[in-house]
Amino acid sequence: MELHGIFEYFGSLIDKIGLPGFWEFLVDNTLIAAVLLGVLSVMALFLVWWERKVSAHMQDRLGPMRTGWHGVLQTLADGMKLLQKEDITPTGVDRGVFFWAPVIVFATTFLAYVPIPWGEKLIPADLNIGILYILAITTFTVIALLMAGWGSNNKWALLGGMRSAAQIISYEVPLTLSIMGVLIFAESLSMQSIVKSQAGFFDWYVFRQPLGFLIFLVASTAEVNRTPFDLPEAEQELVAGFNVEYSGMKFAMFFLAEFLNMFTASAIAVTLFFGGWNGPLLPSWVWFLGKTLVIVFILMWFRWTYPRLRVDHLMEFAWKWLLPLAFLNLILTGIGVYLWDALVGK
Amino acid sequence: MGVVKDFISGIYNLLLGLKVTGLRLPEKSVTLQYPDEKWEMPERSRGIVVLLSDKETGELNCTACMLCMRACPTAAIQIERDKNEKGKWYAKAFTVDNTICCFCGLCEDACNFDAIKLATYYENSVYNQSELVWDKDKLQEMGRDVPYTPKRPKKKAAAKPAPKPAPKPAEGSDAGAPDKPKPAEDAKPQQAASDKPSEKAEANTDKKEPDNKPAEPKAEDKPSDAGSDKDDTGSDDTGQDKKNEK
Amino acid sequence: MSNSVNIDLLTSKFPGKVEKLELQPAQDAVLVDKSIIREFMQFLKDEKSLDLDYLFCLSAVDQEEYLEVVYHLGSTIEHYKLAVKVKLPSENPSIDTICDIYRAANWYEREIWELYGIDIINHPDLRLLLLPEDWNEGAPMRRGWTGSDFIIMPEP
Amino acid sequence: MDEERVARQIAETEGISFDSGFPTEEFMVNMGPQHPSTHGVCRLLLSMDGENVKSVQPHIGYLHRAIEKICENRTYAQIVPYTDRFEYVTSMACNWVYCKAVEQLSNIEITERSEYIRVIMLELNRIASHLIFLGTFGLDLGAVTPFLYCLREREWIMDLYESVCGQRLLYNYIRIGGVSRDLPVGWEKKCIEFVDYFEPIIDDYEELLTYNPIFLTRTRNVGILPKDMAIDYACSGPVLRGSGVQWDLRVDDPFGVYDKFDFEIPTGTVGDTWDRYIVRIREMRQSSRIIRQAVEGLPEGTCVAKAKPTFKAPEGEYYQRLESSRGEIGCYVISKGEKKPWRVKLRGASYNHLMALPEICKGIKIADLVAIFASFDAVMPEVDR
Repeated sequence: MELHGIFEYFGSLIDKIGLPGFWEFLVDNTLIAAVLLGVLSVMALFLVWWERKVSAHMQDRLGPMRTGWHGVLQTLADGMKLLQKEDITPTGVDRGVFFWAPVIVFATTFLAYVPIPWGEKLIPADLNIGILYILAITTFTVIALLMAGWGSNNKWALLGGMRSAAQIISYEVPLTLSIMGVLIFAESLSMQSIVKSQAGFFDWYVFRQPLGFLIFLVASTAEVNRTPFDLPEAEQELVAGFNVEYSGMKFAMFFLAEFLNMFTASAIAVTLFFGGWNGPLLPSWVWFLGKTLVIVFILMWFRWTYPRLRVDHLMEFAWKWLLPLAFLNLILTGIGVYLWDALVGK
Repeated sequence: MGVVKDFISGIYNLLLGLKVTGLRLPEKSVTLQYPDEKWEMPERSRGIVVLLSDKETGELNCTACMLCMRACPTAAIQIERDKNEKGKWYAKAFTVDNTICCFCGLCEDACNFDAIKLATYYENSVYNQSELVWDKDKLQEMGRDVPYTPKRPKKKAAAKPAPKPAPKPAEGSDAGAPDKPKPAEDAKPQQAASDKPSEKAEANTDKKEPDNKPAEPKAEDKPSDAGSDKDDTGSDDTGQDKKNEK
Repeated sequence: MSNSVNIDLLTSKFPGKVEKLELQPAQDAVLVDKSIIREFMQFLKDEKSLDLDYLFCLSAVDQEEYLEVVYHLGSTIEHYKLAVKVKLPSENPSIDTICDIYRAANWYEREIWELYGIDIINHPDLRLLLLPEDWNEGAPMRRGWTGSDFIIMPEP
Repeated sequence: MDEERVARQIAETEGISFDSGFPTEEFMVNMGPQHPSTHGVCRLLLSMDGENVKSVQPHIGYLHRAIEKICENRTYAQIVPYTDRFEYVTSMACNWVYCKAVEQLSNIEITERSEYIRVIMLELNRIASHLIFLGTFGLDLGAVTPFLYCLREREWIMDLYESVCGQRLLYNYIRIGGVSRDLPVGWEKKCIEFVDYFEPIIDDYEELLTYNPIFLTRTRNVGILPKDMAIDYACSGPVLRGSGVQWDLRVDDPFGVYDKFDFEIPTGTVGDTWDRYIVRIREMRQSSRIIRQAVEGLPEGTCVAKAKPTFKAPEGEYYQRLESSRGEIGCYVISKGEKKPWRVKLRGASYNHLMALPEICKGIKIADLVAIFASFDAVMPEVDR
């Protein structure tokens, strides 16, 4: 069975069974969700292992070597360990908030993948407002982290939660504005049409939007709380930030969600700026994964090279540098497109 | 203008950082996979304390002179001594408490009968701390195959006149002290000299188990003994005329 | 660059209260009466010809019959040291604080207060520094004070 | 209006600072004893207003081992291993300062060769200690990678030590009247190899950190320690030199044979965190220069200590101070002519630096507090003793 046809295959399968339309819809999407969840979990495990190997080799270490080939099963083993751990809820925490925070984090991370095109026909749901939906849904992370910080009833955690709220909200703005430039060219919010509009190598928007791409890269690094913007869980300042009180599987959910967020950001970057799944010869999903992992590697490279910013410098950077640059980029793009249409014509 | 210049230099330095970490990526890592491959300890490395025994007779070299016990800064060594039928002192009980031993090597320096040595053995994990209190037999069988070079100077060399190595004003203050053997004097120069060949061997041959060291150093000892004789005869000489003073 | 403190200046400034000490090996040292320690330190700090601006050590010694507080002062311009000694009685000793003159003395004074039981008069915050908060076993650095977990060393 | 006045009164009675109509409250945070960036077990009691640190109160003593009391119950030779534990990142300096004090006390002449060996050992140890500083400093600012690089270079130094004195951290190498063992054959070559390898490597660290814009914003004009305050608190070593005081005991109170080598004393200008950092980086270069000269000029002869375990120092007292990697460490030995010293007072440099910490940590961000604490390079055992 061809991978890119997998979702259609589910559809036809349900058709053969001949259920009523509602059930068909339900079962179909449940299966798709299951597949997506499986893929994402594997991806998260792989990313954790990969980050550990990359950092280790950048630091002349070996990293995990014992479980499996070059410790490829290490993350799985860690996950098992975390699953077996007692699920501790410290006394004095706000139980409801404390419990729901990791769930929300993981759920939003998972939901963000609905309109991401993994391949030519390989997209869970090609919403016509795809990118807008992603931006909206990923912002929920703020609420979850704030819940974690507040619910933990711990001063370090509270500081971490506050930091993350301030950081993510203020970096939303340049992030969105940097995407606008692409949308002007693509004239659509649907991810698939954005990808289709950059079929050739030189149609990639990174060539028309270099500044936009840089802003997007920096802002999304801050969005997913990675060094140099990992203030919410700066373990040298706030012991572990918002997840200091979490243990066992709750902690694992935060952890995996962080890596999945990184993957989301890279996937969006690829879709918007690097032609998504477009590419010769190889199947489209291979191209998508390859490009995305390259971006992920760049993020890892940042993380293991740079020190951490201070919180006021972080805000300063967002509002005094990124935001004006994003506006500048947007205005220039608009003028350019207008002039192009006026002079050259469509 | 300054802002722009700062911006440019900032970008440049960020890229420099990326260069450093990026170039390290393909480099070979320096990690040692510990339980599989082990670091070979140098000859002098101070590990666990063992008791040396004579190569021929297999008996302990210890004469229960109590010097190591007195030299130990943490009182980790406890000795009970007794006279055997030939009227010679021997250690009835010899206990080393490795939980408080600080591996400083003062006992090895104090001993001048090649009786006690800090071997290169360093893996001491046990489930019960009491297993770390080693008695005489344990210490002896730990020290069975530990290589060592005799510290005792040859008697023939003692007559030879030799230059005094370092002025020791402390002697005057020690004149009143009873005739204790002077471990530091006999011990150290010979020790240092005896280390040299093995170090050389270690230098030019990389892969070598710490255990099969004895052969080579012994082999190469002969040339350097001449040089080292001078030292310990010197110290032994001082020992001589100190006796004469009395 | 003179390499010894002008001690005659000190003895002449505080006649009868400051006397020169002959230490073995030779070092610059003065014995100061405890009543004038504050004026003396102030003088050392202010006197430009001395430049003793660097109090790098403050320790107490329990010579069994009496206690001794030793201030080691240095200079970051000249290259000499001066040891200022103050004799205190063994029973309930006390001395004025100098940590408003030399701020470096602050923790040292807390230390000798808790380790030797020397009362520091009007020290800003006289709290236990090295010992645990619930310490009540007296001054541990006094001669002859032994704890429960002392190792008895064999006589050398 | 009326409600606000009432609220204000309530706030004042409850000690809540009340501004802009929005009540805020300071809160106390225990930073340490188990905190990733208070090296060792130092406990800082912070009173904070959001991210801003209002006041810092260091609580020390978690590592107090009563070394001074123990020393009163040990012979002179037995104390040397304890000085290792006094400050285990620069053990050589501690061995040296104690042995030097006893040698001065009972004027023991030590040979030229042992003086040279001591210098080589101390400078190697200075490099190792500064590498630890560099690594942890980067770590506390969030840059993990330099830490691993620094420890890799440090391993090399540790191997050099192990081949000489048998242990990697607690050397017990410098003894009263010399050193415990002579250098093994070929060690000088290895040492020069290390220096040749190390000098270019420092540039890598600088490329990673020194002029990195993030690093600069984190360290420039952060935690400024003015010159007079540094002197008044008797700060020493890189902290004092970072504040612009040209004060290095290797030159100003000479010990050993440092007068035979030519090296510079790097100093900072403002006394901020970046100055303290750059001073140490430059000191590493100077130390490798000294090692090079010392190894090349290493004289022949004997160097092994001859002091007996029953050694008695004549009656007297001496305060010896010496430039360790963290600054001035001192040893005040009082002898009454017995086999055991009457009193041994050990003075650590970080003690005074921590004393000065609350002064310069007013109204800063908590991230800055971490940076400042790391730039002092405090090592707890020499504070608590």
